Amino acid sequence: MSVYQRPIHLFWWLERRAYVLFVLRELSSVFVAWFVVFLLLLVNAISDGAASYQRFLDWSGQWWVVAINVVAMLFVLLHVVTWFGLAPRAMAIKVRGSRVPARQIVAAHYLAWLVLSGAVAWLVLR
Amino acid sequence: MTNSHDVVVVGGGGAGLRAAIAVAETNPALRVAVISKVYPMRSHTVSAEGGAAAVAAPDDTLDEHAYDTVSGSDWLCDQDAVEAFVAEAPRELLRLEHWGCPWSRQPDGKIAVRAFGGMKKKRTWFAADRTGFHLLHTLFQTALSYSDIVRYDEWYVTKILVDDGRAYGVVAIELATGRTETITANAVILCTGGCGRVFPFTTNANIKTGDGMALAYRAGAPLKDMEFVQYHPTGLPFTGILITEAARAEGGWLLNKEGYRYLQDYDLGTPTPEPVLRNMELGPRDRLSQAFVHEVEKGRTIDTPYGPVVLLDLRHLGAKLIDAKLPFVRELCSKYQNIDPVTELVPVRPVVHYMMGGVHTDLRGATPLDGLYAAGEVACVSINGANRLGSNSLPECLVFGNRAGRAAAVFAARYHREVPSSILAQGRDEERRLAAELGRRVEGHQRIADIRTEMQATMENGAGIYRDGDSLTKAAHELAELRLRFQHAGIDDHSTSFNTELIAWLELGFMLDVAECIIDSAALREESRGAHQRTDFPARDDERFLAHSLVRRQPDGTSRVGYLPVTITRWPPGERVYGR
Amino acid sequence: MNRRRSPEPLLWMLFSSGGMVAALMVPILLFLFGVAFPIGLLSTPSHAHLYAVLHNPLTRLVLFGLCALALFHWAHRFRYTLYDGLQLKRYAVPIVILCYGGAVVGSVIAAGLLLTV
Amino acid sequence: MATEITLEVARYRPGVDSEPVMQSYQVPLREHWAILDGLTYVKDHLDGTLSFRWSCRMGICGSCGMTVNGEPQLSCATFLTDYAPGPIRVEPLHNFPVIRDLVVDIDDFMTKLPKVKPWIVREVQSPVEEGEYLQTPEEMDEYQQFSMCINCMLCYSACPVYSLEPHFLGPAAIALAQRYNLDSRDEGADERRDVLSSPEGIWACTFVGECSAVCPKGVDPAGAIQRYKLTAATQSIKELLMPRSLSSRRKG
Ligand SMILES: Cc1cc2nc3c(=O)[nH]c(=O)nc-3n(C[C@H](O)[C@H](O)[C@H](O)COP(=O)(O)OP(=O)(O)OC[C@H]3O[C@@H](n4cnc5c(N)ncnc54)[C@H](O)[C@@H]3O)c2cc1C
Ligand code: SF4
Ligand code: F3S
Ligand code: FES
Repeated sequence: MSVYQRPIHLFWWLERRAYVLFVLRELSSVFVAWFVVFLLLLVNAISDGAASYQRFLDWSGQWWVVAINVVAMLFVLLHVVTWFGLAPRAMAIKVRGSRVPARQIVAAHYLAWLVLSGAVAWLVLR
Repeated sequence: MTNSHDVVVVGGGGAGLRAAIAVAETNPALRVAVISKVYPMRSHTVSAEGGAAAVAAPDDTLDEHAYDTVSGSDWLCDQDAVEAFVAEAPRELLRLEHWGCPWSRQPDGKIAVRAFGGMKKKRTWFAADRTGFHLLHTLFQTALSYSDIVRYDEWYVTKILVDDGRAYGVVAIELATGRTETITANAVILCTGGCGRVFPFTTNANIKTGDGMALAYRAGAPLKDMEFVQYHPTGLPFTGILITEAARAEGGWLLNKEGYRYLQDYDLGTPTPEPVLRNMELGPRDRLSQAFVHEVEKGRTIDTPYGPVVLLDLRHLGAKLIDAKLPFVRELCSKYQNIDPVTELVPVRPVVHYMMGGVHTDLRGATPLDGLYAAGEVACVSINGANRLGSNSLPECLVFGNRAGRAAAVFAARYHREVPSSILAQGRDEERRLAAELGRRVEGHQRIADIRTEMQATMENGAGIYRDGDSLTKAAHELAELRLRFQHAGIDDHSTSFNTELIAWLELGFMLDVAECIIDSAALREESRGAHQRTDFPARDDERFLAHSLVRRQPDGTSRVGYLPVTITRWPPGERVYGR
Repeated sequence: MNRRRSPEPLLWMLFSSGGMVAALMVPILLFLFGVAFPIGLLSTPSHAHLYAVLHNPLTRLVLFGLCALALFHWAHRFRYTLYDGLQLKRYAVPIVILCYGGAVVGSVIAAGLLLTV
Repeated sequence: MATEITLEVARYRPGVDSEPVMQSYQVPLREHWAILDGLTYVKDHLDGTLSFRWSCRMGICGSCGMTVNGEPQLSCATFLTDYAPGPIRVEPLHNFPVIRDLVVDIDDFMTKLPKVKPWIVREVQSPVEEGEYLQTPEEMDEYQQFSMCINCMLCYSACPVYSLEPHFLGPAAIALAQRYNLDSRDEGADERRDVLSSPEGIWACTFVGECSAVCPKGVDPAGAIQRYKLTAATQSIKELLMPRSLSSRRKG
């Protein structure tokens, strides 16, 4: 029996919008990693003293660093939205015997996010 | 090529899978195979919606289930079969439960039951309104655990091999490759389901083409009670998709054009807001479908491009109940009719649904041919007589699938014989015939679909809800003509891989046989009983016709109808009373 | 294939936890230090203040967790992106070494930096 | 509204074509007509050689999955008017070998399915005479959704991991395993774990999520897989911490 096997293209993920979104979502991890690098540079700069901290600030103010960070920001937000959106699928949380609706789980995640972000901002800007 | 097994089950629906498991359980040493023209879980059982009847509630008794079945059948069933059936049905449904079937439950975790047409007690087990789906998938998945059950998925059986009054196997085509094979066995169990596709407007799936009935008939086994074709009162107008009786059991009303619950005019009781058992909308299907015809005659139905309809009103049930108990009804209405039953009326009309008749078997599922068994809708034991009660068919598949499986297992072991060489020769002949069919019919001028459409129209006109001598004679003539044209039907497709046109042609051949049996049996039954209503003989005639018809194929290919007395054990023929 | 030895469950756990902390913490930090301060949207905090915050062991612990988990999150996702997105599964071994190895090295560096603040 | 619509149908004749070729047919554009009605119209009136599977025409048998305008769909539950004015491209389901025209080979799924033991496993089968195993509606709710799978294969067709990694068990098989794992009557979770928690099982899934997006029955196989990942990971880590723990009899 000769059957036909559809070949898989290298760029299969361009075939459907959902796949493109998926690949973008996965690529967000690269920007998460970039953030870690950026953060460690910052930490290093702070611990090295005020001068080094200032050098870091100058460096991070360069247009291309800002550009990278803006892009990274967008990807990280994509990560947030997709991650929180999928969270209820992995958890079957029950309160007094009945399943907590997915929307509430998502809402809880965003709430935690807001609170935490507020706390971090307060800590940094205080 | 030849394959051999001890028991071959043809059909992987509810009856077939149950039978195969029964064989495997009875005698694990037997090599059992299931042949099915579709993957088993795609069999038509998957479409069954409403439920499966078996006595479960403490206030119910086997006798009451038996009586409802007997009176529902207009006393044409065999009462010994009914007694066996009602006694074993609860066990079978419980077994399904143990196998994982998600039967709907009461809050305390026990099985829930619902009302159904023609039943005096609530005894229909259900899995929401996807009962057949859950039942079939449970059976299929359970069957997977018996790794010894060999499956021939997407193989189409074309012939039963018979030598000296005994069945020795079948010939089948593998759809994917076009390979034909002789599959021998010491016992064959037919579980091929019904034949609704003989009619134009049916709830039945595309695969329900009466293959098994025709296979048995051609092999020399008689068909019983073929004139009894069930019309279900509520199908969606264009597609024929079924709106389950459960919709009425949960409290739905049937309204005519004027918004009037017209069933009260047909001796089916008086309307009440809450559903009452064996009353009004919960009457039996034959009576409800007949009432519809009278409404049409009175001009009280609504005309649509797809014929006259009445209205099913579920609005007062509310979204909550509908979503809990009838989610599939809501899904089907919205998908196929663009209607939300929570707020809108559902147009419905009677639709061919079920075949009471079938291959004649005894209580063990054995046909008069040695080694040939039948169970499920293809068979006629008979528990359904002149009219099947809704939700009796699924348990019938299980009870008699089990019985046939056991009997066939015993037979195959006890009467094990070498397959005679004449069988192998027959097999080769059939293989050659099929190959020739593919090659020869190049010049055909008749389209398969045209002949099929005309046959279906013939059946509707000749043997619909109401029939008479003239309509039946006319239908017989038309069928004879169609048969001639069938000989010249063309097959354009000469490919060996997945040739669905060849299959359609073979199915049409089977359907023409079945159609002829229906018409011939109906022509000779000069009375009205259950689903067989003759306008020229409007009364039931127990004197002459308290008997099963048996139609046999003559050597010249024509049919001959005879009769067999009905078995009556405890319930002498009486009047069918509903709503009183 | 002994499931009890398979590292996948552990890797997945690290990936998920990483995904969660990254989602919760990265946006605000990235926004502040990567965008808001550099473009002058908000005034930059003083070195002394940040140094004080960073000196708190709790901060360092949290930042270490964030860095390590986020790196494992990256490693896991990136590994599968290379497998599927670029169909490089045949190079599974180097990919695994690159990804998780990178995460381990990164975590060690992070630990080193944070310990010596 | 136009009275006709064009169906562009992929034809593949093994032994004749080396790859599918598109063939166009004009079919009536009517209300209530599904793509499937268009195809049967072609078969009955225009071209008897077109091959495709169908049976129930009510979205429950799972036979009629096809790729319609690039999306996996049940052709009996997808309507012509939704694609007007057309043309509508009808192709076989992706990710499966094509046997003929619109017919694909799903044997791979059929061989994988039994591996996850999609049946009730119990240490002791109590006799039927003792009556039903009790199960409350809430307990049923736990697995109900995952029991709705009609094996239509749309999810496999939409899953890129399956296309790249043919050994992947795939969404429906895992969802069905979860269906039994979560059934209060079942005790087989541990037996299923080796297969499910293998590299070809849940860990191959990268949560693309398209399986759930295309599922016509709302099964949410992606959710089933995610939930099982959490269960399996928690369990492994527990075992890592308490090697001889008794955690193995736990439900998925
Ligand atoms: C829409 C609908 C709803 C229904 N609802 C209910 C209900 O609520 N309650 C109830 O009790 N009953 C109901 N019924 C009736 C009941 O579903 C059927 O009577 C029953 O399922 C028949 O089962 P079966 O096993 O006999 O056949 P099927 O399930 O039809 O299986 C037939 C098998 O035979 C195979 N086959 C046929 N011909 C061949 C061949 N030539 N070669 C190889 N294989 C072949 C097929 O592949 C298939 O596997 C309903 C019926 C319909 C149409
Ligand atoms: S999970 Fe959904 S899409 Fe996948 S086979 Fe089952 S029903 Fe079809
Ligand atoms: S699409 Fe595939 S990758 Fe996982 S979530 Fe669904 S199985
Ligand atoms: S034909 Fe059965 S699902 Fe479409």
